[in-house]
Amino acid sequence: MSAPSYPAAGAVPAPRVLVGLLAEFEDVDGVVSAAKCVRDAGFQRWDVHSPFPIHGIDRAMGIRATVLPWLVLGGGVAGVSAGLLVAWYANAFDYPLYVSGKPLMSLPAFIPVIFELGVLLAALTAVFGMLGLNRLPMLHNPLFHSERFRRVTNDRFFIVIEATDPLFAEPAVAELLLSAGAVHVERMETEED
Amino acid sequence: MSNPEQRSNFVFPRWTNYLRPGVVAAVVGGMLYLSVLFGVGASPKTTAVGYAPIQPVPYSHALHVGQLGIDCRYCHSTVDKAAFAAIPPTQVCMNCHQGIKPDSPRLLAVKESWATGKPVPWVKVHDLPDYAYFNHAAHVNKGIGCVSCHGRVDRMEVVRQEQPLSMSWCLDCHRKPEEHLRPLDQITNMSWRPPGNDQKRIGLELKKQYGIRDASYMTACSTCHR
Amino acid sequence: MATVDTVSQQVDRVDNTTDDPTVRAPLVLGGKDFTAVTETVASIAQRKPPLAWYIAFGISLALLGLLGACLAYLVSTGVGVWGNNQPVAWAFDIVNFVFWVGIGHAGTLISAILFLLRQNWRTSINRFAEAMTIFAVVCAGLFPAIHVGRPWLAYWLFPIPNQMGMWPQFRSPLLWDVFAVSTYATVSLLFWYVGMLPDLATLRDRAVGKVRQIVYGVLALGWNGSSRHWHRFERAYLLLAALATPLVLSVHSVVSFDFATSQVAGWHTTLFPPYFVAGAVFGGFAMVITLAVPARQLFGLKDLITLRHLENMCKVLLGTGLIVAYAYGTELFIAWYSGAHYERFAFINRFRGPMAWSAWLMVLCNVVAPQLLWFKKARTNVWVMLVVAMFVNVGMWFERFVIIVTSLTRDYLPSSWGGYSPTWVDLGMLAGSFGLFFTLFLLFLRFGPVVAMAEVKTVMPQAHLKHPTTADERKFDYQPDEHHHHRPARGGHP
Amino acid sequence: MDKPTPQTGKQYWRSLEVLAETPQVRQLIEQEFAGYDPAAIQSMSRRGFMKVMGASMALAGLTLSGCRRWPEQRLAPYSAAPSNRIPGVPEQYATVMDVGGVAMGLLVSSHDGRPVKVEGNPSHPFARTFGGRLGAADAMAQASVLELYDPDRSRQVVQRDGQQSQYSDWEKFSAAAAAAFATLGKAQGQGLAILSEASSSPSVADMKRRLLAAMPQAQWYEYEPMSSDNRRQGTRQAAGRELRDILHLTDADVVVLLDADILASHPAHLRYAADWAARRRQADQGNMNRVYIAESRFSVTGMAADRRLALRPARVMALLEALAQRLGAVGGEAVSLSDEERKFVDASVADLHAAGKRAVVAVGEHLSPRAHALAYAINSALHSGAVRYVAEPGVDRPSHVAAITELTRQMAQRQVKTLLILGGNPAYDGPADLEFSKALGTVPLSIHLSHYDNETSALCRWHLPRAHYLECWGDGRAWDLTPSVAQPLIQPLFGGKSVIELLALLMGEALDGEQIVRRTWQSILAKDDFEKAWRRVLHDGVLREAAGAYVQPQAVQQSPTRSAASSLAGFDLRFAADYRTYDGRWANNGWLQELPDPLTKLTWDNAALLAPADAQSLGVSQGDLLRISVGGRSIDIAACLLPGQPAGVITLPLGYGRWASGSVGTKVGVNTYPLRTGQDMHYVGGATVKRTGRVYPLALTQDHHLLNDVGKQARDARIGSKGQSGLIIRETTLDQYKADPKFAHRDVHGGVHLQLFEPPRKFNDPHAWGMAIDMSSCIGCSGCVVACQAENNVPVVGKDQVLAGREMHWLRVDRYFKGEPADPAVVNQVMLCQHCETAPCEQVCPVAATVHDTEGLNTMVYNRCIGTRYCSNNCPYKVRRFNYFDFHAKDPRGGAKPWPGLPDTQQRQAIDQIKQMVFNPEVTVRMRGVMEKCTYCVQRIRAATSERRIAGQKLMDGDVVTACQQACPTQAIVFGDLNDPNSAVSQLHRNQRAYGVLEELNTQPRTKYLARITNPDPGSAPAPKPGKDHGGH
Repeated sequence: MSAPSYPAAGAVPAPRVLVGLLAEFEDVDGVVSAAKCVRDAGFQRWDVHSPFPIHGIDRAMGIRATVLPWLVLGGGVAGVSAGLLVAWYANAFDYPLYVSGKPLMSLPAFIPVIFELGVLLAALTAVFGMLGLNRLPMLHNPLFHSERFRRVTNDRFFIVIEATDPLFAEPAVAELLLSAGAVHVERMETEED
Repeated sequence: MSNPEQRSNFVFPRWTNYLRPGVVAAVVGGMLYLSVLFGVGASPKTTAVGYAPIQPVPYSHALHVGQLGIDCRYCHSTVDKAAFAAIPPTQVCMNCHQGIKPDSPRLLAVKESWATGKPVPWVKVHDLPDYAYFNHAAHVNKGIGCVSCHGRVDRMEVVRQEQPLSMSWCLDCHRKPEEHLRPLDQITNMSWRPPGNDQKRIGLELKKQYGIRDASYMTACSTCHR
Repeated sequence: MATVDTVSQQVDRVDNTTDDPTVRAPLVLGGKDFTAVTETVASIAQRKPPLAWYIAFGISLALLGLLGACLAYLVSTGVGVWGNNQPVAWAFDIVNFVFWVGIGHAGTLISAILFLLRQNWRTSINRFAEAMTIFAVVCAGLFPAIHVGRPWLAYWLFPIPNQMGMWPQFRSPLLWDVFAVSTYATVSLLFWYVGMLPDLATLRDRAVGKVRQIVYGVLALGWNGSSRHWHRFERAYLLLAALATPLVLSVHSVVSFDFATSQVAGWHTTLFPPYFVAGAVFGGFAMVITLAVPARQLFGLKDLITLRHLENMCKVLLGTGLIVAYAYGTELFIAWYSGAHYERFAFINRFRGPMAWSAWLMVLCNVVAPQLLWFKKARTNVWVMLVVAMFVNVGMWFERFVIIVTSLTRDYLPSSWGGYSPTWVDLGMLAGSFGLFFTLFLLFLRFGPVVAMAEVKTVMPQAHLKHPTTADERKFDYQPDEHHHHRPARGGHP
Repeated sequence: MDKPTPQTGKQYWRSLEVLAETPQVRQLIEQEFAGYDPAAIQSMSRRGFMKVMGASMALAGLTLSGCRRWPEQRLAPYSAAPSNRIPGVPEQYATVMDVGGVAMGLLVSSHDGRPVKVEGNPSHPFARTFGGRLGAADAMAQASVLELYDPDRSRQVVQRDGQQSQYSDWEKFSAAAAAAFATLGKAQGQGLAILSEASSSPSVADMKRRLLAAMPQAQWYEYEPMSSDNRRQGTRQAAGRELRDILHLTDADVVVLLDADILASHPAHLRYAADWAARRRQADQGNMNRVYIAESRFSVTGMAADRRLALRPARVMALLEALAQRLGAVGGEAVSLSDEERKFVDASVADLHAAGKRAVVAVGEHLSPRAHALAYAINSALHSGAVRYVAEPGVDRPSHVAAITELTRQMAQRQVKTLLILGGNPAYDGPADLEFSKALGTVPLSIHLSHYDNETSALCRWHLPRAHYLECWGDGRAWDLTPSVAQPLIQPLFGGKSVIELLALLMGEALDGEQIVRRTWQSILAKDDFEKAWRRVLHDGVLREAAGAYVQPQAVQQSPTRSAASSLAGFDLRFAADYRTYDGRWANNGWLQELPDPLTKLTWDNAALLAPADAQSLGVSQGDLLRISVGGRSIDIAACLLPGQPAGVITLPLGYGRWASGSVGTKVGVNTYPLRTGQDMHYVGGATVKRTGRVYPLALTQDHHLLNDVGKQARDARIGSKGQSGLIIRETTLDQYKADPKFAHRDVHGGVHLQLFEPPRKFNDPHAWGMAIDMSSCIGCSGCVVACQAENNVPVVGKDQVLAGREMHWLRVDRYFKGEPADPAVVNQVMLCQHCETAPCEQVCPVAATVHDTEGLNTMVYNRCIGTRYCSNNCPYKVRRFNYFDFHAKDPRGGAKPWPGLPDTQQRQAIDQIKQMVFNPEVTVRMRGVMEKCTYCVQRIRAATSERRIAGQKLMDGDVVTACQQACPTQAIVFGDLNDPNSAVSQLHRNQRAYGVLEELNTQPRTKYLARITNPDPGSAPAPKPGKDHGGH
């Protein structure tokens, strides 16, 4: 790639407010080492974007483990208790009917339903928990203004440092990214609001 | 391949992000709304209670029962003998009305029936499904008063359905008959109140006295369905 | 950057079906880089499909129409339009149900269990299999709903408060089915969709035309490849896999309870749960092969769904086939060993009674045919494996037919022994269910990401650090079937 | 011919208070029934009709309407209430039905004026069960109520002229008839002939006397295709006068029968079955009777006999001659007998001698006069106390065959100007050689009174609708001439007239049915206080003291035996009345058409019953269409293989193949009358049989003949070998029973039941309902099947559905052949819901539509059922029945049609309104898509218990009687409360013969079966069972 330079992104109809700087990298090694630099520089509000999960990026960025598993556990427990409760209430408490001379509370026979409900609620929690924590769906994102950023779902890797980061200072950050091996850096801007 | 340069670059406008709470609210609220709508709309409390069709004869229970104090069994004579509480034959009306207000226009349909022998086409108000077998005699002889199911007929100008007559409504009483039992001499008394309003105690006594069986017998399917 | 054409030209004939454990066989051929993978897969959804697709879709739609007609006739006239009778109160309806549920197992199994077992070769085929699962479960769900005499009251199967004060009867295996199958359908759908998110984003970013951009845009939920997102995404996916694994095992076990917990000789066998699960995987993989082989041909996916993938599936097919064969044997042994007259007769009648032909057909398809796959030549020949897979598909349908119908025709009192023969409606609905399945599947092929691009990329060498520097990186830079770290990865770098 | 479709006119009447038939009340109640909108009825609008039904509460239970607000219903109370009728409370009336000249005593229950259930009259000597409080009725009598509401019954007077036919009415007819009979009257009745079906009615006899008095030249003939004239002739030979024999089987230790189907086909079969069973039930006291039978077909009595010999008709006669000689009743040259014949004779003679007075010999009604003469001689020689005789009435008349022969001759010679046919259907069932139909066409004025516009009506100038016996006044005499009165339970639905009413009309007597009957009974009842006596007869339905007096004339010496060289060339054809359609008169009755034949289990058809050996030699298999020819006539009929059918004999059931029967019966089965000539009314020899190569589907409910070897082995293991126990059938001989009273509990498989839990309760609060079925006394007559169908609104499904295996009978009679096809034993096992305490069906229902109540009933809640059919799969007894279609709405002869509307409106709108009137309002009518099964007649349980509770009384044993128990002539079915240790059912459950079918599955059935005990003579008893049972382990 040619000498570092960061023109205001072209094709986008002139938005104004600076959101942050978007640096493009060509391969995994580049972006990971760059991420380490950014991490070590002490930035808070920044992120790495890639077509697939890069192994080791979590440590490189210093991402803490998610709380999701605990939510899922909660969902599972809720499901199991719901199953137990509904089966007991329906067949043993609210309208006890005599079936094949079996006890009104035939726990062994209720287990399949209990199990299934447990799995169901756990799975729902996993999915919607993940989306919620990721604040998805988010159809609008300033990143999408960038033409180059489209390759993030194909073959390119990006680091974004947001303007709201306390350490953010436009030229310095740009320098940092370029020196870290970015093949291209551009201003990420969006319209007034 | 298609390359980015030639493509119009579509980006969802910012406001789309603000739709999120709205969408969530719509989905959750929608489900709640539907369940409530169905729950209330389809319940017999809505569909059945209050059904008060216009009858061919403007017969006032309020007048005959409430004011004149005619006992239910004078007209519905088989209620304590048979499953079916008979609608009175025209004859019964004429027993009195040959003398009383014989020329009242409200009696036209009755007199016509008496003359021609055609029955008076009463409209059925309390109508159970065909597969539910209700026995008036079995209830009336075991301390269930008319008012428990038919409401204050003695105050009705036009008979209306007071109770949902749904299965769960039947079950409520079959599970806790003591809440409705009354002495046999008070069956047709519309305004009977348990002495000291202690229905529970009286109910339990009468339950024992009438030999009413336990809930599992009373709520067995074969009790009402055949 | 390679174009599709060049890719399809430069298909190299590297044989990646080696059995040498010391060699790390590549899972992606044709010297593909990330872009090439994206191109190959995504362009399927962008190009006009081949003529074959239109023909197949036409046939499927016709069959779907037939299904609709049969349904209307059935509901307005009564289930008597089927061949069911006394004593055979269940026949094609439940046979089809169990058959389709079985098919619906391979998908989640490949996605979940192989994922947990770090079987990276799954990445090329799991999307396929998951889609297959969803559509198979749709077909399966149809039959329990309409096999009842009064389908308009089928909602009584769910515990909904009502004016009757009545509840479902939780001891009934049929009710377990309702919960198991609906849970399974939901979880599989979520699993499928979540896995598709990044690929939908890829399609979004390559979409031409507003409509596609908006549709894919909405479906992708604004996915932007953030590593923080990836972190939670992977965790969620792992959890789903962990949940789906016991689920997939439970579902067919529960289906088998319909029979295992019953009174009917030939049904109430404690062996059923594992036997049914193995059978389901068996039939499921057969269906995956049946679908994958033509698809990779049609859409130029030979480099992603490689011969190694197919061979692996054949191995699974053979393995599960052997389990099924063992189960058949065990059934017979137990029946004899029980010494119970009715038990023995059920199985004697199965193989020597009036309907023995179906039992022997089952054995031919499910036990004999798969033995071909002992030979590597057969495992690496798409035509052979296709034929074997077809046999297994047929065989698995007949397995359910044998279990359900033959056992019912002759049970306890000889006075009520009977026979069974299907009506045109039975056959129409069986064919129609295939119409439903293939219509959905072809639509997916046409518009969806048929291969999990993001996941494929993760198993490409380029996805891994060349020089993990720190211990934690090495720890986290997990490379599945990588045997020697510092071997220079293949595949192009500019 | 063209059959006019009945025009719709005013046809529904509400039944009258029977004793208040004044025109005024009639009118009032007619209007009452018409409901608020007579127009709706006039136009037969369905809604209109439903409103009326709503009014009379008659159709409670019709359809399983959902939770919608169903259509507005109107209540139409009486204008003036008839005395002592409570709406919704059924009433019972005693009456009689006359079949072939013998009256059956009946008790009919009526719901709001609709007779819905026919039962036997307990106080009638020929309907009562022995020592029981119940009255039995056979399948035909019980099904007769369906005929009452048969929409195909003729509704108009029809006038025909050649091919022209037009609707007329009674006014036009009486005008025409008045003219004709006026001229006839002047001519002393010259040229008038009357052909009547056999009738036991005193009133008919009285009207006949009056008519012949007025027109002495008129000819009165009687014809029945099933006649007992041979007995009349035979007893005249044997005793100098015509006699009826009345068996007293309770007094008989040994009964030897020759082709005598006394338990099912004989006019007195109900009484005979009851008395026979009384002696079978004494097995536990070791005091059983022993029954020998030699027969030329396989009959119900044959199934019940202890020793049976299947012979050609000629050999039956030879056997009888031999028997008579050995008992010294007749001399003559010795008859040559085969080995088995001799063995049979030796054994029976030994037993007869031993039993002496307590023995009896009976021969079939159809056997030759000599056979009857010999029987009389033998019984006299034995001084049998088990047979008594009464004088045969109507001795002046010629035999039926002679009568119709003579009549046909006169018609052919144009001597008959006016022919009046009272009932019957001679154009269909007349002797084939007479060509009655041809002759009938030549009669200038022919009048046919008949329930249906049938084959004979089509050839007459006038067809007159006949009133059903439940619609009109009448009377009749039982087998022993006990007189009864028949009273109407409902106004004629279609304006029909009874025989006596028609005769009155023709003779210009202005009398209605009631007046005629009362006039007749003036001479029968005590003159003083006639009204009181009359009311008693109406109430009891019978006048017992007026039974025929017993006579015992001296036996006349019989001419010695002459050995008749009977040729064995070709096949013998044996004509027999069908067990369902009789002589064809019930052909349009769906209940009877679908009732499985007791022997073949064939429905909706008759077939050539063929011995398996003959079938093999002919190369014929089940369902092959045969061409059977004799005397230049031939028919094509399907072969049905029947084990136990005598070799060389083909039984041809009569009563099928009608061409003008109605929408149900027309073109069902094959007409076998064409092979039946006046000379050979019962059997004919020298028939040839050829295969046509075509195959005909036979709708059997039990497919035993189609078993492969695997199936046969398994079946034999389950039912056991001849005379021995199997897994599901337990039986043995009397001697072995005495030796091992606990035999029924040997080889019980899997006796150990490890329970995971204790049942939540004992299901005995406040009652514990249970049933016991005695396989020793069940004869397989299938009366219970029809009783159940009538009581529980069980639909008729049609041949196509029976072929598909979807018959709906809640109660079936499982008939198992044991041993060699040439000489099988038969066990009948009545199978119905066993009401298992741990019912397998319940746990698999996902919506709790079938659960237990506290009294042990396995309740089936139709309105909850969604129809998964899982319960049926899981029922080891396969007694559950599924409504694959809306069978009540489906035409039994056609396919099911899609119903565009809401499913639960189908029954209200698609079922013919007249058919709806037969529904029992106490039982829900099941719609499409729901499962159903035996409920132990829960409606009867509820009725009895609430009646007692309201009256504050305790429920007594016998208060609850299930429909099947009620109908069973042998009391093989007993129902009651197991809490009461003294109840009949408790005692039977304690009986050491009692066992539960498939109890090894731990279903804990509430229905127990009493192992079957047979009493064969030592010569024919099967060898004691070798130790362990095969099949199991």
